[in-house]
Amino acid sequence: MTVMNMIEALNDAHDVMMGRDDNIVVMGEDVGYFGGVFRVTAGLQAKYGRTRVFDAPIAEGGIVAAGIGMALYGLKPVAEIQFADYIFPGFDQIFSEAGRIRYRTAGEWSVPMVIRSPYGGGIFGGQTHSQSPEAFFAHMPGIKTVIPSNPYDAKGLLIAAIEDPDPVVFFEPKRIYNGPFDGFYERPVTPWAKHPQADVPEGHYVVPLGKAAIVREGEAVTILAYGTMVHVALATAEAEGVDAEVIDLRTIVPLDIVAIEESVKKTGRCIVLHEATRTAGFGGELAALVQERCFYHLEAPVQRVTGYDTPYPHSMEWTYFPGPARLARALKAVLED
Amino acid sequence: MTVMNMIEALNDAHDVMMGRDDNIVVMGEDVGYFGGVFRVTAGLQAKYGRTRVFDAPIAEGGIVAAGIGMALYGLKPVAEIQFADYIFPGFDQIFSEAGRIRYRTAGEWSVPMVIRSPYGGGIFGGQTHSQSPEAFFAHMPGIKTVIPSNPYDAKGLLIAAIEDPDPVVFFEPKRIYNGPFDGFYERPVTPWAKHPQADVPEGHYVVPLGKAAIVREGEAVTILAYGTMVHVALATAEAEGVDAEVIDLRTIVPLDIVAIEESVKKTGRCIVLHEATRTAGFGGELAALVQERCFYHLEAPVQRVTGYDTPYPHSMEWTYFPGPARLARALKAVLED
Amino acid sequence: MADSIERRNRPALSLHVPEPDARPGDEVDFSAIVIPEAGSVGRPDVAVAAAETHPLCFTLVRVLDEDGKAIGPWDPKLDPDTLRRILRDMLMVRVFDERMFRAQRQGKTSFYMKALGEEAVAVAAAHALDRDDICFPTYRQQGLLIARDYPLVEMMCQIYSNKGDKLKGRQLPIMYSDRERGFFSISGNLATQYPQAVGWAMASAIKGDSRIAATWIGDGATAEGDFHNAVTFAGVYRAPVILNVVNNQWAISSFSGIAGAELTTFAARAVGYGIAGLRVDGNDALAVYAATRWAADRARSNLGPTLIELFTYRAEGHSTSDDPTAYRPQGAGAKWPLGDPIERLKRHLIQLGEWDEERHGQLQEKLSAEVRSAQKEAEKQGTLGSGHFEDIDSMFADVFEEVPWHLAEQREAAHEEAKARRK
Amino acid sequence: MADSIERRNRPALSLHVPEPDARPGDEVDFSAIVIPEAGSVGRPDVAVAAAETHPLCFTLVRVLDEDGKAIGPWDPKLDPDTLRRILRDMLMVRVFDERMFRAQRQGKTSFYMKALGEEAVAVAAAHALDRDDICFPTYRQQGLLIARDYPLVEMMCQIYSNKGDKLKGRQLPIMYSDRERGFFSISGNLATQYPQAVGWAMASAIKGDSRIAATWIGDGATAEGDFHNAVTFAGVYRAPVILNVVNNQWAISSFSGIAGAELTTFAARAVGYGIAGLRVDGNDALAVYAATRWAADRARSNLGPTLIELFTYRAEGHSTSDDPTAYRPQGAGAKWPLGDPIERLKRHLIQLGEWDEERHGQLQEKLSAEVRSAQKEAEKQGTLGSGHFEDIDSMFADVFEEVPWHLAEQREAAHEEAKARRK
Ligand SMILES: Cc1ncc(C[n+]2csc(CCOP(=O)(O)OP(=O)(O)O)c2C)c(N)n1
Ligand SMILES: Cc1ncc(C[n+]2csc(CCOP(=O)(O)OP(=O)(O)O)c2C)c(N)n1
Ligand SMILES: [Mg+2]
Ligand SMILES: [Mg+2]
Repeated sequence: MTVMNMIEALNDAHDVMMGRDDNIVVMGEDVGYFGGVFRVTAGLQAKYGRTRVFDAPIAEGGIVAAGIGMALYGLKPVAEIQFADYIFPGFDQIFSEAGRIRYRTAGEWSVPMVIRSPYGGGIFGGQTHSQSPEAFFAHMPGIKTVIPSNPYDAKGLLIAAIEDPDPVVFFEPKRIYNGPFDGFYERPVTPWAKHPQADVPEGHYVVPLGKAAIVREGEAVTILAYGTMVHVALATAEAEGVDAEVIDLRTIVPLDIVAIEESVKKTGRCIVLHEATRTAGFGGELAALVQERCFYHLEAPVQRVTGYDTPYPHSMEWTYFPGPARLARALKAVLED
Repeated sequence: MTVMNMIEALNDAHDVMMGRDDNIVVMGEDVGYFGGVFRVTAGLQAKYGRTRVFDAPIAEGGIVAAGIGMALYGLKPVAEIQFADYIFPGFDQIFSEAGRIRYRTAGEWSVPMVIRSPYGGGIFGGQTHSQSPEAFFAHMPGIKTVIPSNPYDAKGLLIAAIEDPDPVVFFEPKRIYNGPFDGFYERPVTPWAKHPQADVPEGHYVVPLGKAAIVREGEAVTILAYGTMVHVALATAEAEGVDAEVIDLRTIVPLDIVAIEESVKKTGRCIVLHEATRTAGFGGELAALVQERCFYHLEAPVQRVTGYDTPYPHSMEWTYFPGPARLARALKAVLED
Repeated sequence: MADSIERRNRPALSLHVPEPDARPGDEVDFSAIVIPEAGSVGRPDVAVAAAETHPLCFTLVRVLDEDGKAIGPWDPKLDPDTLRRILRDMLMVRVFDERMFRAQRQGKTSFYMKALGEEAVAVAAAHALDRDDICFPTYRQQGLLIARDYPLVEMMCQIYSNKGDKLKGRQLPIMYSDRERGFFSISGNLATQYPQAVGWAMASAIKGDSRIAATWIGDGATAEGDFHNAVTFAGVYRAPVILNVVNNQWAISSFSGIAGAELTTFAARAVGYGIAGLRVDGNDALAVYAATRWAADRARSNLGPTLIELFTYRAEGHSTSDDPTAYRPQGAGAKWPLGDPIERLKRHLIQLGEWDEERHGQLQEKLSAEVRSAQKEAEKQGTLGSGHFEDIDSMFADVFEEVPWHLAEQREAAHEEAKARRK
Repeated sequence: MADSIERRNRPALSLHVPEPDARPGDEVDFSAIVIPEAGSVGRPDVAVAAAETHPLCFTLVRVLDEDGKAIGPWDPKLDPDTLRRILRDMLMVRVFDERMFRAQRQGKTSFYMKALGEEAVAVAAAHALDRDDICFPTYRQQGLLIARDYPLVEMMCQIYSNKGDKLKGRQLPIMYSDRERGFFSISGNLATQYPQAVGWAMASAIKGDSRIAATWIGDGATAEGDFHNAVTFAGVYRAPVILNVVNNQWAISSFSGIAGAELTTFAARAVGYGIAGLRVDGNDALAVYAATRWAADRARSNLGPTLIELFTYRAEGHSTSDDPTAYRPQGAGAKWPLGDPIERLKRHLIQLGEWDEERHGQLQEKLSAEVRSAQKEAEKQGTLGSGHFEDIDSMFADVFEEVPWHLAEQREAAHEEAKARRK
């Protein structure tokens, strides 16, 4: 066990897997000599060489497409998109190609590839360094989407993603790279060091895709969250003294529907929490599933607590961010109902 | 009044508006001399000249971006994307640019532009001529999304879209270009001629964006649909002898929430019907909204009837397509519940 | 700031919209096309600096002259058996296309695309490549499969989306895939294969392999961002890939001017990316073979990518959904000055004394018979019109390697829906 | 098929990954850079065929020599006042950048980007364009705003996202927008502005206007598909647009080799699209002015687009978030052989007898004073650190022209959340 922040844990996952499998190559903007703008790939080029870890041209479409070609050859590319806000030039290659090649070739070819990208707000990054586009990817057949919330999961999930036979989009909440963030932005920042999930085993281990984690048990209401929002949910439940069960989904496709159903059938109330914009966000899917499958157990409508349907405004970050104040109001509503 | 099919009605909408406003320009692949692969722009180049109606290179990203530039200048570009399946190279320009320019410039600039695209299945077009990607666009702040279901609406909505000050994505269900299709594929195809909504007024009229139409009144259950699925809903209600209220949403953003709420509060039951893949589809948003706003009126969970979460398989079109059989089963379920 | 006054003396701007020389009703006129003499273009050593090839981006590499003689430095000097095999494969493509086109018209499938007049592009390239080099083609390189002996019945079953379709009815007709023959699955989305091929080639280089990749794209599709991504990555990493641009001068209804061919060539794109480039008579099988072989040797020697423009002409409609007389003069294809690739190679073989009209007639007969019997065979397994591929479990397979719960539930529902229907 | 045996005699392939000449710890070495004599490159008439400009894509248009003399056909022969104005604007950019960089370090804002060493690129271009030509810039062309007299206070309020910010705190610092001065809103998404500028220029041509568009992109961002879309559309429709590539040789940590500059130039891209191209000493204000004016005259005369590569060097970090010593040798900027654009123009003016050290010192003083007082003024309206722009209604405005019900509901909820917080 070593204490790691999320960046170190992700870096370690690369290192562990590259040491085990020569077919893993890492590419992306600034990931080579420099080690990535968030340092996730630091040291990998020096250790594994320039033909396994290299800078890519600033062309996200090209990065994804080249990765697909490498995967078709038999390599396991792990591509970094510098910010999730910049993944869209690669959208067509992910949606129309990576997600469909196994199907359209009846299994003759497949695309085992990981597309990593720092994601989410909370760092005053403005409109184009703050977005949470997971819903787009959740709507793509053939694509798995993963969003870790702590160093232990980050390493275990990234290893699982690298070992997965299908294309995986792996979003890393950049606000919690260096420490858990619970949305109480006026409080001093806390490092991972003090956090139990920062104890990261050395070497290889897996956190399976498609398994959620119940990070807080409770009877009064179920809060479904992922990424940074898991910490917001935990802190708000404490602050409000609500007996909430908090589920960290970890993977949104495939979803751990069993964990969700069991919890909501127990609590009878549910809140879906995400940072992404509301309309047609993944919260809609979750709310729809919960009412489809737990309708007769629900004592109140499923509430969505989300970002607003506007671009992410630079200076008004804390008014925009779905933090404890927003969640607290929803908790009150769903419990009073 | 003239009887028109949907192609003629859309062509007429272009003609009426181009005659009134010199600033309207039409561009897209094959839209010029040839008049479009579905003939929607037929005759326009001959009438309005080559600098107002012209072929574009096969670069959907370039088409959208050039359109944005034209709109910034003060023109009103109406761009055709040949198939909705091919809109993705333009995704970034729609999402990151068209949808945000008014906001990021605090209104200094705006992008009045229409992006039209034939959409949906039912024509044996295989994986890449059949998709319904509306949910992606519904998730984009600053973008309006319209899907007509008949010639009268098609003309009135396209005129409204062209007159709208903001970017509008306009999806045209290609299966109903030449006649309404109710999903009973073994029955002879019917032309628009016999359909009341094929009586299209000459000249200028508007069907406002954001207003749904109640196309069938009923007490037992509300069916929310748009595009081709409106006809499937109507035919299935008849075939099953269900007293269903069928709402044609027409615009999915902005949504006519009042019409939806009123209806569901009356019927107490709701089915959401779309052709698109299920997970994180727009049906999730609709189900979430309905249970949020009508929870205490609901007597059964909101059911989603959709395409499956697979690519659109060429030969198994009728097994894939969410037709009367699938809707009938959902009706039974929601009414028995 | 520059004085704004003088601007007023400028002419008003106007938009240039490219138009082809002839539209329906006009006389076809190819006189503007410059055709250098066969054999007149030099052949640089495969090891030259990329820049030294750039003059070849503005001419045409040609080997076969009007009388069917092979001349000049690009003559690949192929033995008669290889020449006959190339002729046979091109002819097979034509016979097969003709037959399948008719099958579509008979309602046996939904869609078909011919390669009429462009058969040399794929067939000659296939013979110049090594058998285990990989191809990332478009829908118009069926010649690669023919040349690599893909069974006609397999092709037809895919076209029919029938029970024998290896792709389980999932793909539009002609969107073949055959890993065994290094033929990557065709995508309906134009240009996507181009940067994928570069990625495959990069992987081959990363692993110290010696196989190279070849990819094809149409003139129209070069406008896609994926074209730029492909050539950028190929140039930066000097990937062992052959980037073919099949310039048949038409997209669907729009001509190559709309893709940027009015004032330059597609081969000239090579200059701006610092890679080798060649412009080739695409209807001259020997020129196509020689250029492909030059590029393959260069790539295999770790000297990087070559962009090859294959100058040809789409002699018929874009697809079964298209009627070219709506936007270009009737019979334009027949007047194409670079002629018919099959006729030209045939003339060459005859001129060598290695072929004659009689044998040609017999070959044609034989190939037609092969195609007819393959068709009978294929149709035993059904057609899209009657007896297409239908299997609910298969519809949900291969989205992921394993079927997750949500697809399993949907599969279950689909089965129940089918039961309900049968009642 | 070609015989596979011989393949085995080939060397194993290997991937080429471009590396810069020097990394931290190495000596900076610019000796490989070829610098033609000032005045040595010919100036074609603006009306020449695009192809005639292509030799100019492989050299450098330069006007100012080592002693500050202006020589050769590209000398724009500007009057001393204009020269002094250009000098003043470049100096203002530098002083302003220095000040704002410090403001970020003091926590007054979240982010800043300098143009150190590249000031001529934007400033000289602004003076060569007409006042009503439109600019689609990147974040490194603040010189356009300075040259077009955008108030410093406005710039600073945007940088501070404060109450005076015209953009209402919505944009990252330096993502300015000023329609009045023809400066289009900067996007965080690289390259998107490039094809938009072409669309704007196409519109100007469609309407018979005489205004042209100019756009800028960095060397790194040329790899984006949007670059290809822009140049394709510009070439096909011969749009009246100037396509500037600012080659400062670095993206963030990756050098221009990763963008494809190892074996060719960015100007050479013009060849493959059939448009005019020029390669220019970007640190020579007179060369930048002359090239921009040449391209502007050509575009305004309806002769189509010009691609201009401005060869320069990013003398400092990419942004306040970047430390270049992590990936390139310390002080590389100072050694750049094409020198400092401000020093070079200053030397020229002095050599003309139109300037001297004393006046230069006074100017510097005056500009610093202007910037300082503007900063005081701006900070009265707050900074991001204290007193940033905050207005709930504004947060929901301008998503659409009118606020639809769902945003109105969210606005209402935001107000209530704010109330709840205050308690
Ligand atoms: C991304 C995308 N855009 C548009 C289309 C529709 N489309 C199919 S083929 C075609 C023309 C392609 O022309 P070209 O690239 O010259 O190839 P050719 O058919 O001549 O071989 C078009 C526009 C598509 N399949 N994919
Ligand atoms: C689409 C996109 N991808 C990546 C980024 C992140 N990014 C911002 S600036 C930059 C480097 C740009 O380099 P260059 O184009 O040379 O411009 P310069 O900064 O040198 O002026 C990168 C990679 C981005 N902003 N947008
Ligand atoms: Mg073509
Ligand atoms: Mg740069």
